[in-house]
Amino acid sequence: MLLIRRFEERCVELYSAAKIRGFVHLYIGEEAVAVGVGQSLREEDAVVSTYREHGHALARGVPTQAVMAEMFGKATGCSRGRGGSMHLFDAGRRFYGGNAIVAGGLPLAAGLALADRMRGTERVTCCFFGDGAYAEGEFHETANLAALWQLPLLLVCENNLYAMGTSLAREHAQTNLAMRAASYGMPAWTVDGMDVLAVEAAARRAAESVRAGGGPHFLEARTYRFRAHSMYDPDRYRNKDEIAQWKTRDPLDGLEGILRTAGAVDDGVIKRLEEDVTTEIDTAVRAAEAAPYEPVTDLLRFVTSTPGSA
Amino acid sequence: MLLIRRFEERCVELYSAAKIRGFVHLYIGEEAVAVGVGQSLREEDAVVSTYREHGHALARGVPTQAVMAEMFGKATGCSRGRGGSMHLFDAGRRFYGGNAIVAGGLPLAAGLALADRMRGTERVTCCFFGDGAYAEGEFHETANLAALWQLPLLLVCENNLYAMGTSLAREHAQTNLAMRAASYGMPAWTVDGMDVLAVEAAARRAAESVRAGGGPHFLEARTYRFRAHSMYDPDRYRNKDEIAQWKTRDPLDGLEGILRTAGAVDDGVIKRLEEDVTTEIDTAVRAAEAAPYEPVTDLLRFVTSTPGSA
Amino acid sequence: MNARRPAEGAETPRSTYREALREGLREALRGDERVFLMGEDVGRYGGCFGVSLGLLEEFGPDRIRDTPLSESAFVGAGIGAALGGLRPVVEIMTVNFSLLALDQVLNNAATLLHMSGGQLNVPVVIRMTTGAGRQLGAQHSHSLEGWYAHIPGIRVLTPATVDDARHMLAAALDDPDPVVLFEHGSLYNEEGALDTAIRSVSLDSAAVRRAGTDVSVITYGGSLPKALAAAEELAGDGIDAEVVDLRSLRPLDDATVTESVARTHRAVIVDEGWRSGSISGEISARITEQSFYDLDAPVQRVCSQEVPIPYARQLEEAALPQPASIVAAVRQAVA
Amino acid sequence: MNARRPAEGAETPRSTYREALREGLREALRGDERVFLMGEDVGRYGGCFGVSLGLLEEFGPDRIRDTPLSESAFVGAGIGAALGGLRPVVEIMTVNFSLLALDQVLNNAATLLHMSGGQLNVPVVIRMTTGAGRQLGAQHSHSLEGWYAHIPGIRVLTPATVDDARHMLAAALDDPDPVVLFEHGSLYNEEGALDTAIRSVSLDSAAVRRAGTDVSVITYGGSLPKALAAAEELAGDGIDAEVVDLRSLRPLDDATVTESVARTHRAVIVDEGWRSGSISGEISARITEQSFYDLDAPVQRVCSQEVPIPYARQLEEAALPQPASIVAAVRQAVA
Ligand SMILES: Cc1ncc(C[n+]2csc(CCOP(=O)(O)OP(=O)(O)O)c2C)c(N)n1
Ligand SMILES: Cc1ncc(C[n+]2csc(CCOP(=O)(O)OP(=O)(O)O)c2C)c(N)n1
Ligand SMILES: [Mg+2]
Ligand SMILES: [Mg+2]
Repeated sequence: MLLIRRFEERCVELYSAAKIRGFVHLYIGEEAVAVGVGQSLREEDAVVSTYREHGHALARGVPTQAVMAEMFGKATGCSRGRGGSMHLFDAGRRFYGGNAIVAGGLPLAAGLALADRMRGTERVTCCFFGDGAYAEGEFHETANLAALWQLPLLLVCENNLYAMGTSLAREHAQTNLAMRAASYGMPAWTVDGMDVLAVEAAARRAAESVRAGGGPHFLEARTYRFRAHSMYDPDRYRNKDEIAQWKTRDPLDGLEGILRTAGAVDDGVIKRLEEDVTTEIDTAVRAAEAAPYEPVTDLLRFVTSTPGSA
Repeated sequence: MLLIRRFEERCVELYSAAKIRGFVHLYIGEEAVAVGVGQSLREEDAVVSTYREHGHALARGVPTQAVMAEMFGKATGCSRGRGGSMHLFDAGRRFYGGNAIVAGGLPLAAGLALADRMRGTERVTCCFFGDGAYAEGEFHETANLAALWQLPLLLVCENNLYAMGTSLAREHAQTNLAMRAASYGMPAWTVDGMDVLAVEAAARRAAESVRAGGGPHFLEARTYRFRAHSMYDPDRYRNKDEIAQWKTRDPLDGLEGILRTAGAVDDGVIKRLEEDVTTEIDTAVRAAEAAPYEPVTDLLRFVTSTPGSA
Repeated sequence: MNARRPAEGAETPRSTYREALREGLREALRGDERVFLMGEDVGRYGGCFGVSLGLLEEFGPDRIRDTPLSESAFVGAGIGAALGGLRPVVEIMTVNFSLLALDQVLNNAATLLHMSGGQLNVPVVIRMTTGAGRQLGAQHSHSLEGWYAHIPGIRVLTPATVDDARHMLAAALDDPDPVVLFEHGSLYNEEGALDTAIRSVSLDSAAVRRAGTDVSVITYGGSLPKALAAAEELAGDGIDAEVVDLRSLRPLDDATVTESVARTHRAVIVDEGWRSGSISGEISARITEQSFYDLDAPVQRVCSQEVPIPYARQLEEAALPQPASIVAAVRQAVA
Repeated sequence: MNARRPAEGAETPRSTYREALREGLREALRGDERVFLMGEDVGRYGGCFGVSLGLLEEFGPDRIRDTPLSESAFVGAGIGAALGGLRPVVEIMTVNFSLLALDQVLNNAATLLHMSGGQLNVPVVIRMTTGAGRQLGAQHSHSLEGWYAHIPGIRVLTPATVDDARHMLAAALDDPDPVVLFEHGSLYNEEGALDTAIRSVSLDSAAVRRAGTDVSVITYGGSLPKALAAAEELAGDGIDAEVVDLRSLRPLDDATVTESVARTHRAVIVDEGWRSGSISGEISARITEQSFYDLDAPVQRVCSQEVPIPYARQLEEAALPQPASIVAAVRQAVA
């Protein structure tokens, strides 16, 4: 969580310095969801994410250097500079991106789960999406398909109460998202998305049930983004008190508190952790700075596997 | 109901005689839904329908002659021969078709209801669609929008247990359609679609509640098509017993029985009704036969309102 | 068309286009257990147009998989299943409904390989019926192949003969990238000789279906029989038309077209799409770009009239390319 | 462009393209209570690109209507509301998401008038942002105007100047048929002189934005500034390029293009769409059809490279038309 938080804070600086461009959507405040869910998944499982996916990628183990280089648009980036912030990929870690069409990853995830189901493996596919995505028809179609075919799919809805500037109550006639998901005939429940241990426990329970053949499960993580929707967003639509209120529930502070109480960390440990993370990010930034750009002569590479075929 | 039944039976003959072409979807067996719902609507209300809409059109009062001429592709047809069986329209009667993209009419109907809502009228828009359409994302999006904005929309799901060859249990993970509709926060209930009086009572209750500002309502009519999906369908996927079973619940027989018991009709009345309907259809067929085709020189008419503008 | 074995000893049984497609599917399903077919009513119904009739019985409901009405989800699931190591053949009942899944095709299938810097292949094949001519009205008569042909990252195939119907699927499944296959609705009942000497077909080359010297008639899919009929009629008048079947709309085989035009000096394109913004415009532009100094006359296009296809027979006929309109355009080109 | 009042006494305040669009919206909302704006984040957020900022405060949430993420439903609802007597302006955030609503546009908006035999008008206006150039990656950089321009029954507009941004909406709302309006994302911050003498604009005609004699550079939307920049550079070399702004992609104003080519004898089309199957092909085909004997050289096209638009700056720049590539194409055309 600390790595994700500091990584994104660095991204803000780098964006101001015009090292990173395009749309960048910060996950700050929501880290407990990616980390808690990430803990519940195995190496052979798959993850499908959104455009707000730095946290999901890092929690999945995509190397910090590869992610940072991608933000820089460098050849060493995890998508060779072609994706940017919204399109991080790592086939080896079964991290299937990085999708900037809201709800567009849901059918993909169902397909990955279908492949596992048909091949008889015990893998789980986890798909992250937002409260806004839940309003798209693709959510409904995917939920029905997954439940109908009993696919090994873990649907994690990151309900941060807003889709850009539109609050939950103005997106959904009925805001109890888990209840509605249950109407598709799948187990569905809600968890406090600011509490990483709670998320991990809930996700583990869900993932293991999926793995055991229980069909798709739906998990709503109630969370909040501390920053604006994207770097362009002046955040006019949320009220300051609301933001301040949620910040008192910062998932990093929460975990630190628990760990301190348990005697698992103290000032020294925290300091070392911070230093390690800073070093990791510094290294990643330096590597990204130094890395080459993809040559323009390679522009048409990867359009098809066999050059010239389409 | 009798008119609809006999009209369609005649269509079968005319199709065999190649007077009617294209896709033709018969409503035989489902007549009680169109008629019962039709009774609950007022002149100023609007109806949006599907490709299986002869019954909806006739129940709405679209003249038999205009519908028959349309089936023939004649200039006197209710769509001037451009629509055919799947695209019947009558703007004067606020019958908005005739939509052959499954679920494609739902957003339109929400829009018509939105217009009424914004203009402060007391009109209701009624949208018919099938159990298959319910699986499309557009149903979900429309249900949410209508409930969110409290639109004066009556959603009538004609659940005839099949979407082409796919049975309800293979289309939907959870087959209780009304329960799921209720999860959008709108009143939803189920009615016996083979009983015209029950349909009328349920639809009237729903329509009046919509009219009174109660927001969208969902009505599931459980019904069955006695014929194949379309003229091309060999109906391999349904079992003969099932069809026979449902035919014992023919909505026409049901109503006739009730009326006979009540002494409202006897053999004589029935005979006269049959004769009247036969005469009406004969007249319509003769008129359609005699009617002119649209001249080919008018091919490009009605592409835009101002010729040449697109 | 290459990969054609010597014709000697070849049997040529008759087959309908529909049967040829079915045989192609059957062969693919038998040959590779990663292959499965998924779509609305492909199973119990036997396919909206009967293409997959009998396959459910042979391969079972797991591999001949009926889907709910939810084009976006099941096309997307096909893409995901391809990422997951399978070889899905996804049937969209008709091109008219494919718009509901177009986002998945453009933004996922066609894009993932590039966006991931070469990491993710999407070996999915998407089949659909296209075209008008059966009085199905405006919403069931689209010819939108040209839209798909605009998308980098996918192949777009338009089998027009029984041999292509029989063999294109195998080649499409061999391609590590997404392939979209358009079957024209008016071809299903067409019967032709199936060349049993053909074991596989190339996806890269157009085919000259009728050699000629006076004009190149360039077409594809459901318009091929019309173009051949027109050529026969023209032959009676001493006009010798060459008929080129593009076979693939993406990539386009410029070489075959250019060679043909270099010989005939005149070109007529026949395309059932609405004229403005259709693939016919692209082909015309390329001919001008590549063969400008070979051309003796402006390239002609015979396309659909720009109108939602009407139901009434006489209107529909007038809206679509017909042998007569092709003949007229050729006469103008050679005038 | 007609309907232009005499220029004498005209003030020319500066305005950004964004402000001009907003003023157009404000005027429409003030002038006709049937007009309302609906779309994702048009209200409280102020529009994804700030176009509708402040309108919620002036007109209230009923007429500046935020929608849930559900492109198909709210575009369809716009069509239905138009049928119901209102004059909806529907904003789809960007063209990239419009595929989710394309079925509604093609199969309902564009088709209802004809399919109903002339009974049902659909006076809806659909606005969306289009184009690349801001390093937004493959899924946020499409230029799909050409697809929309293929659809009979709708108008497709591409305002490229502040005057058009200011006035096209009113003309679009006057049209009884559906109009789709593309705003190029790179234009929002462009500033220009707003000609206050203009009260309305025609939607039917292209505009010559720079007169010239040596070559016709034909373009639209976000490529107009690039074409004008290229023309300036070419002028330094003594090549006098005429720059034609199409303004409308459907219908296309053939007359203006034909006249221009009749004078210059050479044409270069600049289009941000991927080359194959883009509207540039259509324009090229039409020029050949209508001006074949006027042409001294084959028509050239400068389009986007056929690749999902990459994030990295150098790759994105190389993928899109640039003044330099336009200059190069013109040099080839006049060589
Ligand atoms: C289909 C589609 N429509 C609109 C957008 C523009 N958009 C990007 S993010 C976003 C809000 C999504 O909200 P949510 O799903 O709650 O995710 P969050 O951003 O809150 O994490 C919108 C409207 C898009 N990318 N895709
Ligand atoms: C979007 C779309 N997909 C597929 C089809 C083909 N199709 C026509 S009717 C139909 C079945 C629809 O079933 P349902 O909604 O239950 O209506 P019913 O025919 O039973 O009245 C299908 C699959 C279509 N017209 N539109
Ligand atoms: Mg959200
Ligand atoms: Mg049904």
